[in-house]
Amino acid sequence: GCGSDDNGGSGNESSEGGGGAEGGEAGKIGVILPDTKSSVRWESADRPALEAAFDEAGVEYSIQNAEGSADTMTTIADSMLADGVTVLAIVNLDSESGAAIQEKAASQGVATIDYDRLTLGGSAEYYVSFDNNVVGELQGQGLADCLGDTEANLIYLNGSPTDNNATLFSAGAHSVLDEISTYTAVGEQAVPDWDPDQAVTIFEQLYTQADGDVQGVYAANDGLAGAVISILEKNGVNGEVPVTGQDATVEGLQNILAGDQCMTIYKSATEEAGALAEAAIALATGGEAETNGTTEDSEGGRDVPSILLEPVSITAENVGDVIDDGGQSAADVCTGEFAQLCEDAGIS
Amino acid sequence: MSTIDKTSGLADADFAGDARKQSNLGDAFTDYVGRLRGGEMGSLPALLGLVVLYVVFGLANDKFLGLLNQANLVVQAGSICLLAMGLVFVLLLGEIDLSAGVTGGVCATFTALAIVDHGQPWWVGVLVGVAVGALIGFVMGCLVAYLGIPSFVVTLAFFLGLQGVILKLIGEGGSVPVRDEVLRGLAIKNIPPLMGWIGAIVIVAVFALLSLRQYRVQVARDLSRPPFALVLIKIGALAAVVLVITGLLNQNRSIRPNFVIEGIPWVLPVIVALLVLWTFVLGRTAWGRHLYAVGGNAEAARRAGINVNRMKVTAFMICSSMAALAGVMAASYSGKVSPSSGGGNVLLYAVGAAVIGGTSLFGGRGKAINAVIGGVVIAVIANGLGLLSQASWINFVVTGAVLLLAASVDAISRRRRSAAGI
Amino acid sequence: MSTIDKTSGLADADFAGDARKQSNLGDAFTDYVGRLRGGEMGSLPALLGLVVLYVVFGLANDKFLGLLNQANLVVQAGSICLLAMGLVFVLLLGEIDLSAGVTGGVCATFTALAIVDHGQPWWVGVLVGVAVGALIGFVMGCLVAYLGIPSFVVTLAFFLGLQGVILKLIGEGGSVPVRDEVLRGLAIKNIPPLMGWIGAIVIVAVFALLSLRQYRVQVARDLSRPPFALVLIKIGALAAVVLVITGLLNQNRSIRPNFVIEGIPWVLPVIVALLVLWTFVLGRTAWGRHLYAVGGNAEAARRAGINVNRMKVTAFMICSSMAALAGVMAASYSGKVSPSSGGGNVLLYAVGAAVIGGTSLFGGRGKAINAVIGGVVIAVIANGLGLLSQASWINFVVTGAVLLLAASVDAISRRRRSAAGI
Amino acid sequence: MSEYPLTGEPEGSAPVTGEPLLELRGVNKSFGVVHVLHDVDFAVYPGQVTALVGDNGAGKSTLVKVIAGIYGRDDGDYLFEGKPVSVNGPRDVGALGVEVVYQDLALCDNLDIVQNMFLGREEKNGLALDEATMEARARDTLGSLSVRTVKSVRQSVASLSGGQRQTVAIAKAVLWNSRIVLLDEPTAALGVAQTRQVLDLVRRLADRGLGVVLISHNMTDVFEVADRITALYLGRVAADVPTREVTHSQVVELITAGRSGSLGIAENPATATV
Amino acid sequence: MSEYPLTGEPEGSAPVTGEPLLELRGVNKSFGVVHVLHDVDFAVYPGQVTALVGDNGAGKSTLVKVIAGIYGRDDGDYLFEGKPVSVNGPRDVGALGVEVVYQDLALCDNLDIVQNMFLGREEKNGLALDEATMEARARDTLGSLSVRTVKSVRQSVASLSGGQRQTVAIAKAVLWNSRIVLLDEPTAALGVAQTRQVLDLVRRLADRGLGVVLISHNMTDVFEVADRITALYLGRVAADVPTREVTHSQVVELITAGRSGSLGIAENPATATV
Ligand SMILES: Nc1ncnc2c1ncn2[C@@H]1O[C@H](COP(=O)(O)OP(=O)(O)OP(=O)(O)O)[C@@H](O)[C@H]1O
Ligand SMILES: Nc1ncnc2c1ncn2[C@@H]1O[C@H](COP(=O)(O)OP(=O)(O)OP(=O)(O)O)[C@@H](O)[C@H]1O
Ligand SMILES: [Mg+2]
Ligand SMILES: [Mg+2]
Repeated sequence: GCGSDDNGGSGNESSEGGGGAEGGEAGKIGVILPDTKSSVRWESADRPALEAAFDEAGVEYSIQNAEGSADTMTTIADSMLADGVTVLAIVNLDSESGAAIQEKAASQGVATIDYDRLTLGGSAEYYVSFDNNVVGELQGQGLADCLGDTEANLIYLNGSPTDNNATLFSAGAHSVLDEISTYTAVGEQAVPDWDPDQAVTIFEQLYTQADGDVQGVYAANDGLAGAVISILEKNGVNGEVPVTGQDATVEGLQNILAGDQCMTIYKSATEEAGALAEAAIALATGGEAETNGTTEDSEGGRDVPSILLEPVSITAENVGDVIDDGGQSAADVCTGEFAQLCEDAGIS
Repeated sequence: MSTIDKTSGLADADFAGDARKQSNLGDAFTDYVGRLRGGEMGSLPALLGLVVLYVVFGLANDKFLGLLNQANLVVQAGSICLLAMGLVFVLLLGEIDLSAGVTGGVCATFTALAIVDHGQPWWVGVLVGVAVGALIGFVMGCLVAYLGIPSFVVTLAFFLGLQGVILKLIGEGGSVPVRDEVLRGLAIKNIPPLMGWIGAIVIVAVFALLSLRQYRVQVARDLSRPPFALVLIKIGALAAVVLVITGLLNQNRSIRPNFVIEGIPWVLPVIVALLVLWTFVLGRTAWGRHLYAVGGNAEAARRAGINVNRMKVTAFMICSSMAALAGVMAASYSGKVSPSSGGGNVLLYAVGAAVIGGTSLFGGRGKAINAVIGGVVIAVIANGLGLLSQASWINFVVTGAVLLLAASVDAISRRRRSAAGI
Repeated sequence: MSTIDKTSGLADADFAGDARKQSNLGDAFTDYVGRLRGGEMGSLPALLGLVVLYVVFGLANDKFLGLLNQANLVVQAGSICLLAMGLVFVLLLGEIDLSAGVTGGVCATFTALAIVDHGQPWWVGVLVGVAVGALIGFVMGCLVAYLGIPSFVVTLAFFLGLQGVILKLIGEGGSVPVRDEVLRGLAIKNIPPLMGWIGAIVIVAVFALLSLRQYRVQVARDLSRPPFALVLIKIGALAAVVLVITGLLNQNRSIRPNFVIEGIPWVLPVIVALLVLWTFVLGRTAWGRHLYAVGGNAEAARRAGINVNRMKVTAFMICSSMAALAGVMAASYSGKVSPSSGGGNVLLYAVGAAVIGGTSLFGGRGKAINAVIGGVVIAVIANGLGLLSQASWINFVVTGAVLLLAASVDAISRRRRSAAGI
Repeated sequence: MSEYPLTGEPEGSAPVTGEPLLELRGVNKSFGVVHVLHDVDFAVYPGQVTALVGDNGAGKSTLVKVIAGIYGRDDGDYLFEGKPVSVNGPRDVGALGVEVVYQDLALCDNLDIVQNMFLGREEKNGLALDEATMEARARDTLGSLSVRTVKSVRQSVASLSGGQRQTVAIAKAVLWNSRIVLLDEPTAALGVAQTRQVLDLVRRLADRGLGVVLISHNMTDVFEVADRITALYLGRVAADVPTREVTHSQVVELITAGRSGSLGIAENPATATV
Repeated sequence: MSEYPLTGEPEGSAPVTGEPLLELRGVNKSFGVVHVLHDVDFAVYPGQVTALVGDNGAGKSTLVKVIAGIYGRDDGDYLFEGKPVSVNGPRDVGALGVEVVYQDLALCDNLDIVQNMFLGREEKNGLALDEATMEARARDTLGSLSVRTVKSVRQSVASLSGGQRQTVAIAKAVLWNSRIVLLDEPTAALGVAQTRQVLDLVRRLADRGLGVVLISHNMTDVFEVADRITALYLGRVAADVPTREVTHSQVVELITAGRSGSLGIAENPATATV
């Protein structure tokens, strides 16, 4: 009994299924996104892309955000199960809570999909994601490309100490940069909650401690990169010291255009959301999705059928690709002083 | 002069106006209404706020009032109710414990590690967790009581320090699973219906027995007492509430035909048991009396020979131990402990719960039941909003607005009290 | 009987013991020591805690005491000092503002959007931000004062609601850059050395002039006054501090030969100006006096004809306006406003700063300077630990421990006071 | 009940200069179920000391607080110079020129003596407070009240002895050019000499034309300074008579029993007469 | 200074049954720079009422609080039944059987009358409190103190009148089988009848063999019940004499000037005699 989601004029922000959904037979798809703060993408890219894909397919759906809290996610999962979803896709905040949700869903006969993050010890039918190990490697490679073969002192500004992805990104970057013998790590620190405000002080202190003798900075995402650039600017070396990033935010792209940031990682949400929608719709209608490999779940001791997508490294050369893909709009990126830079880079 | 007494309602003989002689139902009702109008509302306003929330969410979403969702709500409210109940003890002293949430996280980590890494049974794990909680409370209590550092600063320091401890124990980005049958079952399993019925009947019977015995004693010793009819009505009301809840929760509430969910969630008896325990301790023991005294006027309590420092230390120990239980319950619900367990806004919500329920931040006023009612208010907000699935910014705004709404029902109905100058 | 007076030190004639006649330096010193021993320590203990921190971090890391780091410290402490200064106003009333940090974030967002999206000059942006802050404070103050909802709940609701507002304004997960020359300059630019010298000299001169004039008036009207030598010593001390700091900060502290960093960071005069302003308002105006009165005994203040509700509303407005400035300063430092601005532990740190500095959470005791000293303590901890680059969990634990250390210096040195029964 | 014929008053009492300055008529006040004041009529005359007497819990302080605007009335009229005024708080009453010394003193413990005395009516010098003037005036006023053991007027009131606190509260009330002064047991904690000073002060204030209300349990003091006596009994006015028309023991009887001979509340309060 | 020859005492005073029950010798107490008590000697005898008199701010309440263990002594000895005892807080003093009515009452406003009266010494019934017994005992004790306007013993003390609060504090102190009772201005806020009851009670307590200390500014009361009078002047003991050896006016002089004829502090306090 799930045809009665007509809570009238609750505004167009509502993510309830589109008007034309005659999805009685297709079942309902539930998606739980992880948070709003670690990254722009969940609300500004994934949500609209998923909504578009689901609307297109004419299925009923519900998309919610756990606001960074595993408890909230569990609560949302409960209510979605209560609401009668037949396919549940989650971006877990950690494997254990994710596994618990999937366990409960499975016990009620609901199929689950791991979106973006693999739930170790979980029971998901499919795993749809970008390869997180590759992200860190691309960041490391990007920094190495910007630096070249010189002697360089590096500072690592990692993501939240409580976020396992941050650990993976950092490991990936180290795996590339530690191989290059001319590079020396002169400081490394994790930023609680990915908070860019705290990151400023943390980086300023690392920079002071290194006597300013720093040639490159690994920053785990664009928000942290912005914090780093703020301090580099204060010391008059912004643009001289390459900084990495991730997520291809407006801030990151602008910093790249301005020459302050060396690179960022673009994970096309459209692409990923499309893949998720495809898999979910397949499950909801009782079919099977097309996978391109498996991912090992070390804890659960099984290989999860996976749909893995390639992240893209973005530098000053290919900023336009993000905009062409719809990751950001040219209007957002090319405001004010950046209009000229966009033009120079051939972005319209 | 005796005529004056009767007409004025004021006493001339010693305490003639005392409630001792009240003996029929009408009088009791008039008296109750009089007290309400005088501002002694108890938890009534918070309950009113709750009713408002139920109506609003019930209208906004047809799933909200469903059996399944209400059963989920019980489990969702569990952890915050326990935490808020613990906080009542330090709030009663006019102190605060900012670290309670994180303490819960640390204790749950110890519990989980004892089970996972050391293969202990679940009850040893829980005991270890509670013991760690008591120890943390002891240290904080000593710093507050004997060194005289403001509790805000002490517990802020522990809030930060304990986050480090969890990180160290779990490792960056890691987490510890809680897969123990019993502990996980606390959040996801229910009491078998038959057992539920038996328990419910036992509770009602015990309550009836105790009420009647107390009334007998009061009659025998000629003390002030309620009319007998009121005693019966109270027993009847409790029986109705307990049995209806049991009946409802014992129905199958699953939405899938091939899967049965029925019975009272295990969380409920745990909360009720702790609520009864702490209500007894606060209201009926010398220790509880002393706690109120210290919160009301610490100097007067000291002069009355109460060991104020020891009261502080024990209150902090109870708070942290309850936080440990709350942490274990949260871990049981989410199936793991992670470095962020108990962090974030958990504590603010819990203190907010106690305050909404009617506990004063300045000490001396509050009850265990306040925390439970407030905790349910907070849980209902999260639950109801979850069903409406709005964009997250709307959730934030609505949560704030609804919190304010629930609190203002309380505030407005209490205004009379302050108008009375108390 | 007059002999008794001289020997006993107690007054026989009316207020003969009053300080009016004190007139030499030795007496003044004895008096000061006596007051210290009696427990009137002022900010001395917090300063002592600060000295301990400086010694510890100075020994642990050779960069800590360097000019560059100390100048950075000034900027890092700026935002929290402003926030804590604002909080002092509500804390003085015995209220709390949990939303202050987030209010800062919202206001900074308005400021940034006014500049970025609407092309306004920086000062219009700041005005908009402060106006938004004042409005938020006004609404919260009214809810607290006129509806009587506990400030903990009101500001918790705003803490949540305003997070939603930022999310909505910035777009979830996005950020708004602060690239305005002047605003960015606040955090990353310095006052040209010559201008710094001129400013420093003007400040010293004004202070000297005011002190001397006040002394002249006191002599003319035969009021109680300090010995003249003490006045001179105070002027000298201020001159020394101001000029030495100016001198040091006017040196080039850059670590790179081809890039010059010299001059006083712009943050410093902003903080000093606000500190002077609020110290004057709290200590020398009727409004400030009334604020202390309401915090000390709201009923007495009401009976004295003070409009208690208006005091509450204005205090919340000042707090939120200062939060707006703090938010703008934080944005100026990080170069942008993001949805997490002002969230997290920012508020707890700010309240902690005020409390460490000596402000009471129960109202009636506190000064603007307390907030600045406490804010510096918090900033020093983050700064010092940042240089030591330890693992995250160590940072958490050490932050907690150091906070406790700083607070216990204060607590222990204040024990005398409570032993004196005040 | 207990309607004292106002018109008949001047004949036998101390010279009443015309109208009462302040008058309450038929005031009732309850706290929840406790009905504290029953149809109370009360008047303050200029140039006279009215003593308000009554047993503990009779409702004297409650009446004073109703007059002061601290408690609202449940019903009844509030007249100032014969005209009804609307009183919504202590500020309104203060504006009428009424000063009150409360039994519970109501001082701010975190402020010093001078700050308490001038609270709400600070002397200013432009924007800034004029501390010098306030200090000097406070010192003078306190000196005139025989306070001799206070070390400094800058001492915090939290550190004062019971009697010193009471003196500060009294000094605070008489510092202003007011028209009515209400003193709720002002001499309760005072020493012999200080009590003397306050009684003299009370007389002096009345002689200056102010309306003074004095609450006291000390009959000797009452008979010494009061022109009229109003006795409260269980929240009702038992009598309102000129001092010289009653004796010491009559007043005590009124206080403890509510009636004395022809005075006081009759057996049936509904038909009570004076 | 002000050394009263203890051995010479019994001759001229009310029958002193042997040793003092409690004695303070050479006690000094300062608050910061304010030196409040100077070398104070003070004794409480069983079966006697000792009146402690002195001007406002003389140090009476401070002395009581030192005896009660609320303030520590700076120096001086504390003897109980002739033996030095170490007193580190009110609990120690309570254990000696000393009960105190403080001038500032010290009641918990959030508790009701019964709860306040039994605070710290609740009657128990196993683990739980025995409310019934406490209520009954509280009702009896209050009744005996002429409290007639309190509606219920379950009323919160915050809602009591000044005199009612004071009665509760007194009732709280006399509820126990104590050996010494210190009363700091117990009748200050009481009505006529209640004052009578308390004075009778004070006498009764002494007659039962307790040591009673009464602080009061009312000389009539003092002369009525006290066996000895100790006068404090600016923190010094000006005199410690049997009541019948001094007159009313002599005591007033001792209070206000510190000396009266041969009694009191000499011009040079270092050589002061009784
Ligand atoms: N806020 C309140 N709530 C309930 N009852 C109250 C309140 N305030 C006073 N009362 C009751 O009203 C009655 C009158 O109190 P009030 O203080 O006016 O007495 P009073 O005449 O001043 O006595 P006293 O001589 O002891 O000061 C008392 O019985 C008291 O218990
Ligand atoms: N905590 C304190 N700090 C500083 N001075 C104090 C403190 N307590 C009392 N004093 C001072 O000590 C002196 C004695 O106070 P105490 O209360 O003992 O007087 P008292 O004799 O009881 O007077 P009263 O008759 O007014 O009650 C007073 O001058 C008072 O100001
Ligand atoms: Mg009174
Ligand atoms: Mg005293």
